[in-house]
Amino acid sequence: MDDLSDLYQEIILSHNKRPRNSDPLDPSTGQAEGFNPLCGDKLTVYVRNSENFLETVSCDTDGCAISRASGSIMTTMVANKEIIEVEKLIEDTKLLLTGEDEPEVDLIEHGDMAALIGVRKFPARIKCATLAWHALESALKGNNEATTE
Amino acid sequence: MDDLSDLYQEIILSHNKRPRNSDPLDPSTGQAEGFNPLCGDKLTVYVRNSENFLETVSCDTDGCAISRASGSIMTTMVANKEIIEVEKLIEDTKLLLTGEDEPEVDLIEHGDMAALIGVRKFPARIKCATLAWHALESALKGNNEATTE
Amino acid sequence: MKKASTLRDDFPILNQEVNGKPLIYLDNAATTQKPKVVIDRVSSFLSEENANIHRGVHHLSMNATKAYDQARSAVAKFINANSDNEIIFVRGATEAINLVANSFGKSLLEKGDEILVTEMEHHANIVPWQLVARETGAKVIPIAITDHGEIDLNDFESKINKRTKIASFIHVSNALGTINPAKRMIQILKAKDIPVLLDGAQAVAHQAVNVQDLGCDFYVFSSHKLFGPDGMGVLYGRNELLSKMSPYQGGGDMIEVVSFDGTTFREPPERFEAGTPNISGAIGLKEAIDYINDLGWDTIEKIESSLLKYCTEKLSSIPSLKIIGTAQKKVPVLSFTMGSAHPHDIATILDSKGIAVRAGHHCAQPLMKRLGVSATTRASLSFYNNVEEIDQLGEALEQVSKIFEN
Amino acid sequence: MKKASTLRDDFPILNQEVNGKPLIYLDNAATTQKPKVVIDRVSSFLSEENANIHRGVHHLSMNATKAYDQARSAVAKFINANSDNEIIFVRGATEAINLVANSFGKSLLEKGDEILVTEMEHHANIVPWQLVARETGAKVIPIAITDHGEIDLNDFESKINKRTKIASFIHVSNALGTINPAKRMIQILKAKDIPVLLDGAQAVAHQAVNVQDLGCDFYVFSSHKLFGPDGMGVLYGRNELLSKMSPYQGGGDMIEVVSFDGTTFREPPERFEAGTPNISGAIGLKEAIDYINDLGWDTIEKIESSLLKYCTEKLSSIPSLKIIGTAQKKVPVLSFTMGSAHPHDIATILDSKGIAVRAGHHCAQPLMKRLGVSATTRASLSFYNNVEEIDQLGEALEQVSKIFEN
Ligand SMILES: Cc1ncc(COP(=O)(O)O)c(C=O)c1O
Ligand SMILES: Cc1ncc(COP(=O)(O)O)c(C=O)c1O
Repeated sequence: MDDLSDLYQEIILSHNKRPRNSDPLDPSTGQAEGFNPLCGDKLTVYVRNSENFLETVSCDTDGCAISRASGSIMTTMVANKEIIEVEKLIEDTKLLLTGEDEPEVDLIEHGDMAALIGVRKFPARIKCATLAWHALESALKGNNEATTE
Repeated sequence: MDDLSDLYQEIILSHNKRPRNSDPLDPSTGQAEGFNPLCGDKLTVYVRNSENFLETVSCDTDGCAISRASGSIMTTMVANKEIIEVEKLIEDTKLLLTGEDEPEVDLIEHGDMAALIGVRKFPARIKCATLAWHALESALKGNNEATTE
Repeated sequence: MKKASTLRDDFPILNQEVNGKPLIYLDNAATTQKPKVVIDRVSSFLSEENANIHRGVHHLSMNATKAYDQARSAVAKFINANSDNEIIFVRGATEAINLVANSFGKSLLEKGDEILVTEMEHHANIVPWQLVARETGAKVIPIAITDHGEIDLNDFESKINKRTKIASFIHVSNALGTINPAKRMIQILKAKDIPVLLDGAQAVAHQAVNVQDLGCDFYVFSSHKLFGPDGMGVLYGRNELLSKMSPYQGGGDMIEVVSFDGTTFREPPERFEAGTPNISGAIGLKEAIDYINDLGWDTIEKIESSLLKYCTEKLSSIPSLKIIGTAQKKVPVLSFTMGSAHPHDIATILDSKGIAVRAGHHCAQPLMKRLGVSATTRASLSFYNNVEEIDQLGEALEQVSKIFEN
Repeated sequence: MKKASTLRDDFPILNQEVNGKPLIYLDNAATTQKPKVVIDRVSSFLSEENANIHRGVHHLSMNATKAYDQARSAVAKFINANSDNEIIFVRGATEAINLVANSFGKSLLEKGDEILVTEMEHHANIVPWQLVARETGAKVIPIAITDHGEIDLNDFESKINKRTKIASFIHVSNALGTINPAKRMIQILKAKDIPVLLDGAQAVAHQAVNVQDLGCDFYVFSSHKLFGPDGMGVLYGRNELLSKMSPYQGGGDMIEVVSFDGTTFREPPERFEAGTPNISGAIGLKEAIDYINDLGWDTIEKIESSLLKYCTEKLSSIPSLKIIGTAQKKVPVLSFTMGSAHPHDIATILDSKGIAVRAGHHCAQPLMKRLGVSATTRASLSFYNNVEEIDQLGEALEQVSKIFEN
């Protein structure tokens, strides 16, 4: 039961219920779809950015609580940042969720994503948590599709 | 070893070495090929018969000792007989080789085929022994192919 | 007759803990568990009798060939085929449908022809037909279903026309549990001389199947959903059709004479079994069939219908839960949604309590779309499940409700 | 390093009597026997871990998926593929060749194009190409072999021309034991950009295979000839080609989105694995590969080359016996004829002494024709055989000579 309450924390459930920044951006400079064929989770990430700066992001998710929460949290973390910072955040998050070693959680660095660390105990669900981040990466690179497999 | 010497008796080996009546008949009234796709045994049975009487038969076999001997013995047994008698001989032979019950061997009725009774102990080889007889049946019926499967 | 309460003991896998809780296996529509006799038979074949079949004169090969042939006979009897030669061993239901689509469908279908399926098909009975349709110019036409998850028989009749060249539909729905009125539908189709394939993947584990009584031309199922080994499946085809069909895969055992000038093929079933088959799989499947025959359909149906009733009531008592698929005639398969709780979250929560269910589209995306859901959670039962397990499921789902404040 | 003398104990089947004599299993080219670890792994999977893979959120399904993926990795490493995604699980070598013939060959080949094979192919590498040739109007062109049973390299080069669109040939001959100079041939073919499939069914159990070093585009083999379970096989394909190929069979797991308006497919390997695969087969194959890796190729090759030498000498000492297939480089497979003694009679006599050999055309009818024999007797050895067994074989063959007065 402990693992379970770790996973479905208040903060996750709240992001799931009311995802932040879930409307398509208009205007946007790019977008990418994320799709997990194993479970059917599907989302679209929209970005508005210049070469060096990410102004704003939204994420529209049709999927489980983990993927919705992860996408929602992501949008709150990466907006108004230098691209180079965003890229570091993406890497850090992947490491947080999928790195071999038990991560040290830095609440400042990881922000609300720290709440998702419980997913590490649920290997089947890790891809739900990383999906939005992969899509963000694709959107910034100008690809418009990302799948996590 | 006993089963084996039963199978490869003098009489079988002699028919194998020098099959009787192995040349194509000319003229003939019918012929049929016998083919065992499992082992590749192949033979052709030629018949010269009227509606009721089988005048002469030959059997040209490319196959193992059992199929060659069986075909050779067959040609010596069925020639110059009423068709009705031949049909009975075919049935009797099948029973001899494949019938559920251990057959009683009647040397008059079964002739040299009695020597082939040893094949009953070698289930993989029974089809070798019946192939020529199936082909004869086909040739008399006007079909030109028979396979034992 | 065996007591239901001891049946579990026949299935070694059920005796284990998952996440600290006793395993409750409710994913039988995905794959069934194997009784010990089946596992032991596969083992004893591999460790005492293993040999390649056909063409072998030696003892092991002869015996393996015999055992393989006996497996074919057992399957033929099990579904009441007219002859052993009507049974073709394949990898599974999926391969069986692909075989028919290719060896039967492709030569039959022309541009504009129609292949009739239903909206509730498994992808295995959609995609092979789409692939053949693409090659031939034919079209795949889905028959509508009702909101209860039953075939709309009016729509069915209205979709049959002169261009309908094949009908291929699911006998029992993997996603909804619906038992379709196959015999009645086949009568209507056969009156118009339309060949019919029935996808029995979900039917064979729950009820006696009689292909001659059903009147279908082809019937397919997988061993692994019938308490047998994986990698093994069955295509039944009426001899009249099989004997006219061209080969599917080429290779050893299916040929008569091979030469670079031309090759001739054997009669069915060999024509459709190229290469070394899954011999231990066939022999294990026979053991599974023997097990079912020993148990008896009466026993199985009695247990399962009471489990279905109990589980339906239990789930219906959870306020936020909606059962998807409420056909009159069902096998014990229960798909459901629960307000804002996503099926994957439900499945994760259940798993943490040792309960194995499936969440997702169940390889039936068009059906999900038709029903307006993106996924469901599915509990699929077998005769070795019991009411205590269903009670546990109910309790766990109550907790799901709580977590998601449904 | 394990002692050769104790290796037999790893294979439970070898410890039995046939016709009152200890079993001498010399039919390894038909199928190899399975070490106990493999049989036990299949058993433990089925009795403790069985679940369907993919899409399952629950514990058993996740673990089964992991084990299946690990099997894919083990195979990739075993043949040195560049990536796990280049490994596709199929039923066997036969299915693998059919898959390539259909998904690769069919879209490539046009009327008049040529498919290069050799005169020593197994039917599995002839018939699938004949079937595609019939559909496309292409031709199957056999490369000549020498009387020793080696590929005639002059003829090989002369048969390559502008119409040559695919070459598909046997790595090691099942009927003769010949190890073909695959790497050299592939270099010549690749210099002309001709894609190459290597049929490794008889190679993988005798020597290390390195697909990148060989340079082939496709490589195929069967698990049951590699000490693994039956009903399982491998297609290796270079990712560059696989990713462009269209699906083979349609069904679950190989799709991305299915709708009646159109369906999209996943990337390899999933694109080519429709439906529930032989999961326990894949896991058992991994165990077989682990067993071989533990044993080591050095050990295996050392044992086998001395067995081959010993057996060749023993057979050559029998006056009426003629070895068919006397290539320079061979695996321990010995085909032979004996005067007027027909192979089936020889096999029956050997079987009565507990010796299992194969007699017939070995699924290579064109080769038999080329060599002017209708059938041969074949003794095929593995590392678990020994010289005492070969002595017994020799004695039994002397008796054959006597019976048939050769
Ligand atoms: C050289 C060769 N290729 C292909 C095959 C076919 O293998 P399988 O029957 O396992 O598909 C065999 C097996 O006999 C073989 O020896
Ligand atoms: C109704 C139905 N048809 C076909 C299949 C495909 O079976 P397999 O994956 O064993 O080939 C399934 C399995 O999920 C099924 O439920």
